[in-house]
Amino acid sequence: MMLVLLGLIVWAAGWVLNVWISRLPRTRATALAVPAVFGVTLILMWECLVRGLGVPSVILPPPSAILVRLGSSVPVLWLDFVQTVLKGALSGYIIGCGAAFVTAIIVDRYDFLRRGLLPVGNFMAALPVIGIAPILVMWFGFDWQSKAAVVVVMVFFPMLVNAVQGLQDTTVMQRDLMRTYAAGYWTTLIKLRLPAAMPFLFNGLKIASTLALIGAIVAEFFGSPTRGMGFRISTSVGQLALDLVWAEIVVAALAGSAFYGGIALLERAVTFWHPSQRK
Amino acid sequence: MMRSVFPVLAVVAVLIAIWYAAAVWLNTPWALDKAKRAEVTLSTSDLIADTWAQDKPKLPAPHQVAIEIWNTTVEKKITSKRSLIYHSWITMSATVLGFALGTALGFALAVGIVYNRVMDMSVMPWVIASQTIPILAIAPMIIVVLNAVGISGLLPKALISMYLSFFPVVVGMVKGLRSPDAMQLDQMRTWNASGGQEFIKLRLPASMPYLFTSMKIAMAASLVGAIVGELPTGAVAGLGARLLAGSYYGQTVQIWSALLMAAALAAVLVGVIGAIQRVTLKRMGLA
Amino acid sequence: MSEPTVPQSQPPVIKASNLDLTFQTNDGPVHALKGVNLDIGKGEFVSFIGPSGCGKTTFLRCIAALEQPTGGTLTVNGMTPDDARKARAYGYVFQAAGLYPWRTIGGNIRLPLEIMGFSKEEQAKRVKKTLELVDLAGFEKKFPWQLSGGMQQRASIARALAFDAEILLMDEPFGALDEIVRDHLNEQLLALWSRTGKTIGFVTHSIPEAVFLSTKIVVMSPRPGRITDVIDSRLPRDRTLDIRDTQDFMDIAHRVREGLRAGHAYD
Amino acid sequence: MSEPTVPQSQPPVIKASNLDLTFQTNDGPVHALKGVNLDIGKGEFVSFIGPSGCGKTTFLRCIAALEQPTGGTLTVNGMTPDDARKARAYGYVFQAAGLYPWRTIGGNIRLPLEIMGFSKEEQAKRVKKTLELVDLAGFEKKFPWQLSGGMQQRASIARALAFDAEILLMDEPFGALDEIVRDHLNEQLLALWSRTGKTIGFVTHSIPEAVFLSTKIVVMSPRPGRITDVIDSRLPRDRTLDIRDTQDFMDIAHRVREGLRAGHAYD
Amino acid sequence: ADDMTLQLKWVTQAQFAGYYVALDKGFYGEEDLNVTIKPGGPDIAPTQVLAGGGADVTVEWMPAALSAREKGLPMVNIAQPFKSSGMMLTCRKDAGIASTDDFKGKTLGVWFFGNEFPFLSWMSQLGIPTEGGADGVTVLKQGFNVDPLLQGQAACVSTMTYNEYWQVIDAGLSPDDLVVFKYEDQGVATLEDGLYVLEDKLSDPAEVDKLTRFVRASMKGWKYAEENPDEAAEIVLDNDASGAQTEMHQKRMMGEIAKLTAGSNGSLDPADFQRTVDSLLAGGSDPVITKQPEGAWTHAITDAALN
Ligand SMILES: Nc1ncnc2c1ncn2[C@@H]1O[C@H](COP(=O)(O)OP(=O)(O)OP(=O)(O)O)[C@@H](O)[C@H]1O
Ligand SMILES: Nc1ncnc2c1ncn2[C@@H]1O[C@H](COP(=O)(O)OP(=O)(O)OP(=O)(O)O)[C@@H](O)[C@H]1O
Ligand SMILES: Cc1ncc(C[n+]2csc(CCO)c2C)c(N)n1
Ligand SMILES: [Mg+2]
Ligand SMILES: [Mg+2]
Repeated sequence: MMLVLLGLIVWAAGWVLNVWISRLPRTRATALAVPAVFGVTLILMWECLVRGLGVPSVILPPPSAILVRLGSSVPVLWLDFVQTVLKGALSGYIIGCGAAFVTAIIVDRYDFLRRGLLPVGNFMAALPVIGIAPILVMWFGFDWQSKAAVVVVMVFFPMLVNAVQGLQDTTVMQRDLMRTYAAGYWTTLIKLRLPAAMPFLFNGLKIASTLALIGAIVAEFFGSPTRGMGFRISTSVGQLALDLVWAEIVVAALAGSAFYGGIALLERAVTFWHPSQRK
Repeated sequence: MMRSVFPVLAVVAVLIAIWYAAAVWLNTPWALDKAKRAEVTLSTSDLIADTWAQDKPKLPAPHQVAIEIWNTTVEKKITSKRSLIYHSWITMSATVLGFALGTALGFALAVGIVYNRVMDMSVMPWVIASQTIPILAIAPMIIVVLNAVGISGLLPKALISMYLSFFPVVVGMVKGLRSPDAMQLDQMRTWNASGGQEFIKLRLPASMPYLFTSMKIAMAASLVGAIVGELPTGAVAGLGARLLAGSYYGQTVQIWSALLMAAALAAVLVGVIGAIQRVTLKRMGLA
Repeated sequence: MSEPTVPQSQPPVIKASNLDLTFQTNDGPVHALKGVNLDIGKGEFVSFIGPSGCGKTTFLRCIAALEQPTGGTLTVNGMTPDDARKARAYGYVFQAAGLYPWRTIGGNIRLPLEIMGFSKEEQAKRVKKTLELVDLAGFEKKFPWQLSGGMQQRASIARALAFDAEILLMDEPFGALDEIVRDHLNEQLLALWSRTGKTIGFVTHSIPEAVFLSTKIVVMSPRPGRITDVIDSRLPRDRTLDIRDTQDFMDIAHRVREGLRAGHAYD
Repeated sequence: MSEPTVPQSQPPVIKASNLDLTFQTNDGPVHALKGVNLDIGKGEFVSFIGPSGCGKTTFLRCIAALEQPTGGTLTVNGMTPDDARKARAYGYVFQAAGLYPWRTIGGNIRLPLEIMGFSKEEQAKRVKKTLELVDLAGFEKKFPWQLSGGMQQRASIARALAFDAEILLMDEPFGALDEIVRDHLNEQLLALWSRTGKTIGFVTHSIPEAVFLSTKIVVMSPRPGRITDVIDSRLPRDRTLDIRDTQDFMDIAHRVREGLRAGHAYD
Repeated sequence: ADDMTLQLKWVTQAQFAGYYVALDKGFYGEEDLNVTIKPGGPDIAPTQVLAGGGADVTVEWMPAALSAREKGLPMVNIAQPFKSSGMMLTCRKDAGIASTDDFKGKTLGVWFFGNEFPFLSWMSQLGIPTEGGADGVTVLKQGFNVDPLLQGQAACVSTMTYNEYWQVIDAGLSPDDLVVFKYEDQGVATLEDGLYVLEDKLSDPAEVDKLTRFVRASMKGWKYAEENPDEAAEIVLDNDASGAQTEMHQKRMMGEIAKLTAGSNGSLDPADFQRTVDSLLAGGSDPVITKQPEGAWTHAITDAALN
């Protein structure tokens, strides 16, 4: 009971600390400190509540146990990371986004395709992964190729829709300007439409980055070699090794956030000119 | 109307043609394998006919799926456990409940982020991180934990739907509630409007286009959540259960019909939001 | 023409003494207003003119308590601008029409009335009246995008008039209009002003417009924004467009132009 | 002042006969131009003035082959506008600056040069030269959003000048600028024009601007857009701002104003 | 009536016919019990559900239960309706498999999620490493079905005598094309489908009484199902909410299940228990359990129920 109380106190303290920090002038440090304090508060509260309420560790382990496991299982976690993130998610992400981008350029060129393909595309995007994953595992085998295929399917449509929208995000005036220079299709594409599409492309890339990781992990539930984050998670649940399960989830969340953050940084560098990136 | 329908039909026709061709391609090895073991040789037309009529094909032909869907929708009483409509209904109820909860949560968080500086600075990175956690991995744990505190039935599934659907709503609504420009906010100040008035009369209506767009995404996500949630609840009933059972018994035709049904359900639900969007925005003069 | 003084009998409605405003930005402070002194009497029509970025908008915003001065004092009706704002002393017309696209023209004009808690009948009455005032009767049910730019601008003026604020602040309200429409609206604004006796602060880039409308023209110089000249107009209060061909008009216009040119550095 | 005729010796650069343009929109056709006849000679400075929506922009766009007339004929240098466009005969300045935000000022001016295949050194030379021409030397490395509106507008003019097109089409290029900057740019534009002998088509809402700049002023009336008056200016080609105080200037301005008022419906 | 929840190990099928029969025929009702049966599935760990309090009793395989017990979850076997194991490894002859000696260098499909223990201890007894390579076997995490065998992605897959094996046959392979290795025949059989509860329940007389009545009714159900297999299969079909099961398959499954439950009156044979434990302890370098479990089973319930 004491621990439960302590958890609530930690929560309140974290909040008060954050209120104080947020009143300080906005700098890089405060912008990072506030979410960090928030996260630490959440974790401390989790620790206190799990211990205080006596939740069995086969249901929900305390963060400290997860941390210990994280430290002791580095080789396994690394093996899984390579299998799932580097081989499955990343290759699928690159292929899927690349294919979507090329498709977008073709679709954008032919209005007929745009009107025909996009509604159908929206329909296909609604096909649930859990249904597609077993099929793709059946088609592409057990190893990372099928995971990459699932990722390709998952990221393709969000990326396509964003890319098509982005390629059209030029004003009449910008296009007319190109016409007065008698610029051809490719010149217009390279000098005007691609740069103008960047904010949308990055939007698509960001959405796709979280989808890619989830897709690769989920696909492993439907057949895999004896490594990979999805494999480890499902196997460990069966073995009640919940600390390992959570260690994998932490790795997934870290990898996903890093992936997302990396793309956000790249976005900042490439679309520095966009109003949303200026301050 | 024709302008938009014809391209869609053309694309669908091409897709179906590709589908048939792919069915031949993918199902040929098994047909040949079978023929070899039966020690017969197949003519090309026999081979093609076989690839479009296998019991458990790698890829069922479109008409096989169509017939299965017909048999499990029109031909069955909708209360029957073998009716896809019955299963769609079960999935839909979890989807809609989860969607409602997710929209409410996303909305509340967005309001918090827009009006509270601490939340603005702290919540968003964690919301993004939450979405990088593979839901299928924690869904069973969520179900068990909720079970342990005595919650079962529709709600656990709906909570998983909520987990997936609140994200697009937060992102969209934060954008939407912040979409009034400085001038519009200043106007409110010159009229000495209260915080509540500013919200009701300015921020909320200004966010409507964003709200509907994110609700459409949220609805699709919610459906995925409901299907995921059906697996660790014993896959008792619903489209997820059909997918799983199909998978378990290698019934590809059943998998594909459940898949298409799920996509159709998503299309209908998203369409409903689209209709509400059109009516609302029209009445607001925004369409 | 000597520096004007407000008659002793009537205390100024707006009084700025030694007003300073510095914005803190990430590439250093921007000194937007420096040592601004100005008295505006009741019922005056004051135009602000000056090169882009000299602080005209900033000064208007200070009056309306949308900006907090960093030095000096500013009183409105003897109180702080913020108290005046809470007492709903201002009608503010922004540079762009800024109508809410989801409300009809009538709904837009009704908006401040709703916020200020007028009764339903009173709201309807006022909406009708102000719509007539700006020649928009019959357009109540239309949405903003169904109207031309000029009509939208008039609707936004109607919105600022509807609740009968004592002080009307207008930031380049006619900037986007063509000359003919602009002339027409200028005449209407003058008519309204002489009928209601409101105090008006008016920002413009157009010298003829400033001269045509004002009883007092404030010329400002760029950063740090200072007042370089205050011209009291001898033109009669009742004016028609023809007045622009008089020598008096041209003299004032010339003085304004000279004042402007002096302070001008090409951007 | 009689209807002007271009001297026989020199064929017109731009020749419109009986030009018609109807837009098909979903609430019926919009008749934007109707029976427009106009000859523009080489080296002329032609201003277009008229109420909002009368078709000024549309006419300029027809010349630049950005719009396809639905009737009549239009030739530029004896060819179709589209051939002239492909021969890169036009520099077009749009109403808004429309600089590409991902390119620096220098990069924006370099854009047409890149497209037209100028050599690297030539590009650098021309960028430098045109930047000086519009008083923006030193801003080459800045991005558009780091400049004021007036500076952006000047950069966009520089961009249209960089590749030395024979015909310059400008659609309200100074609409967003304050009077002083505007005067300054007007003078510079005149200087450029007399130095280069370019043919210029210029849309404006400002009567003094039109009169000050042009050798020919085209007054248009609203829909269906027609030319109601073509005024050949007797003012000397070399002008300073003082010319605005002359009687000739005022007479022309008056004639333009009357022409405008005639066609105007207040919207 | 007393409420009770039973968590199954897998989806509704004839494997659990006894419980559905007891429910449907009112055997639970006769014992004054109100039983809820929760089907399982690929994502449900019955051990975890038990730990979370989502069920009173669960159907589980003994290796998983003993492993959980070592992890600190005190599961106790209270009854063992299944006498023998239905696990086997089904291989294609054309993949070059004739005996266990041919496994080396091949790819084998295995179920995980707590079902991998019997396989792992078998391999370690054969001395075959499971990390791939020429001397070992490559292990696939097998999905829900027998596709890898049909598609030629694996030389062997795990099957149950009563279920997956028939899916292979239904897909068109004949028994002549196949070689099967039953775990029973290999001497590595472990006990399947026992009834497990948490230890603390057994110290409460009221709970013990409830469990006694439950086991009695369940065993009655099992015996009824053995004697009336077709009717039992029908009952299972009636209880399958997914509507995906077929009558033919369930009837055949019931026939096979009856072979496995025959010979058990519900009470655990300590010799079977010891054989399972030995097999798990023998797991080479990485045994499933590391020490002889204590108190992992009790006869208290079956003794009371069956006498
Ligand atoms: N919120 C702000 N933060 C920082 N600087 C500001 C802010 N608002 C205005 N400024 C700066 O203060 C100065 C005065 O701006 P202000 O808008 O008052 O000019 P203005 O006279 O209205 O110009 P314009 O005619 O272009 O509207 C400008 O240099 C501007 O860049
Ligand atoms: N693409 C288009 N489709 C339909 N109607 C158009 C289109 N472009 C212009 N119009 C219509 O044609 C008419 C003339 O337009 P135009 O832009 O040429 O006017 P303008 O004289 O340039 O007006 P402004 O001074 O406001 O710029 C207007 O009524 C306008 O609504
Ligand atoms: C992911 C997955 N895990 C385990 C099994 C196997 N399994 C668990 S219970 C049971 C009994 C009867 O079918 C079987 C075979 C599977 N098929 N899929
Ligand atoms: Mg301003
Ligand atoms: Mg125009």
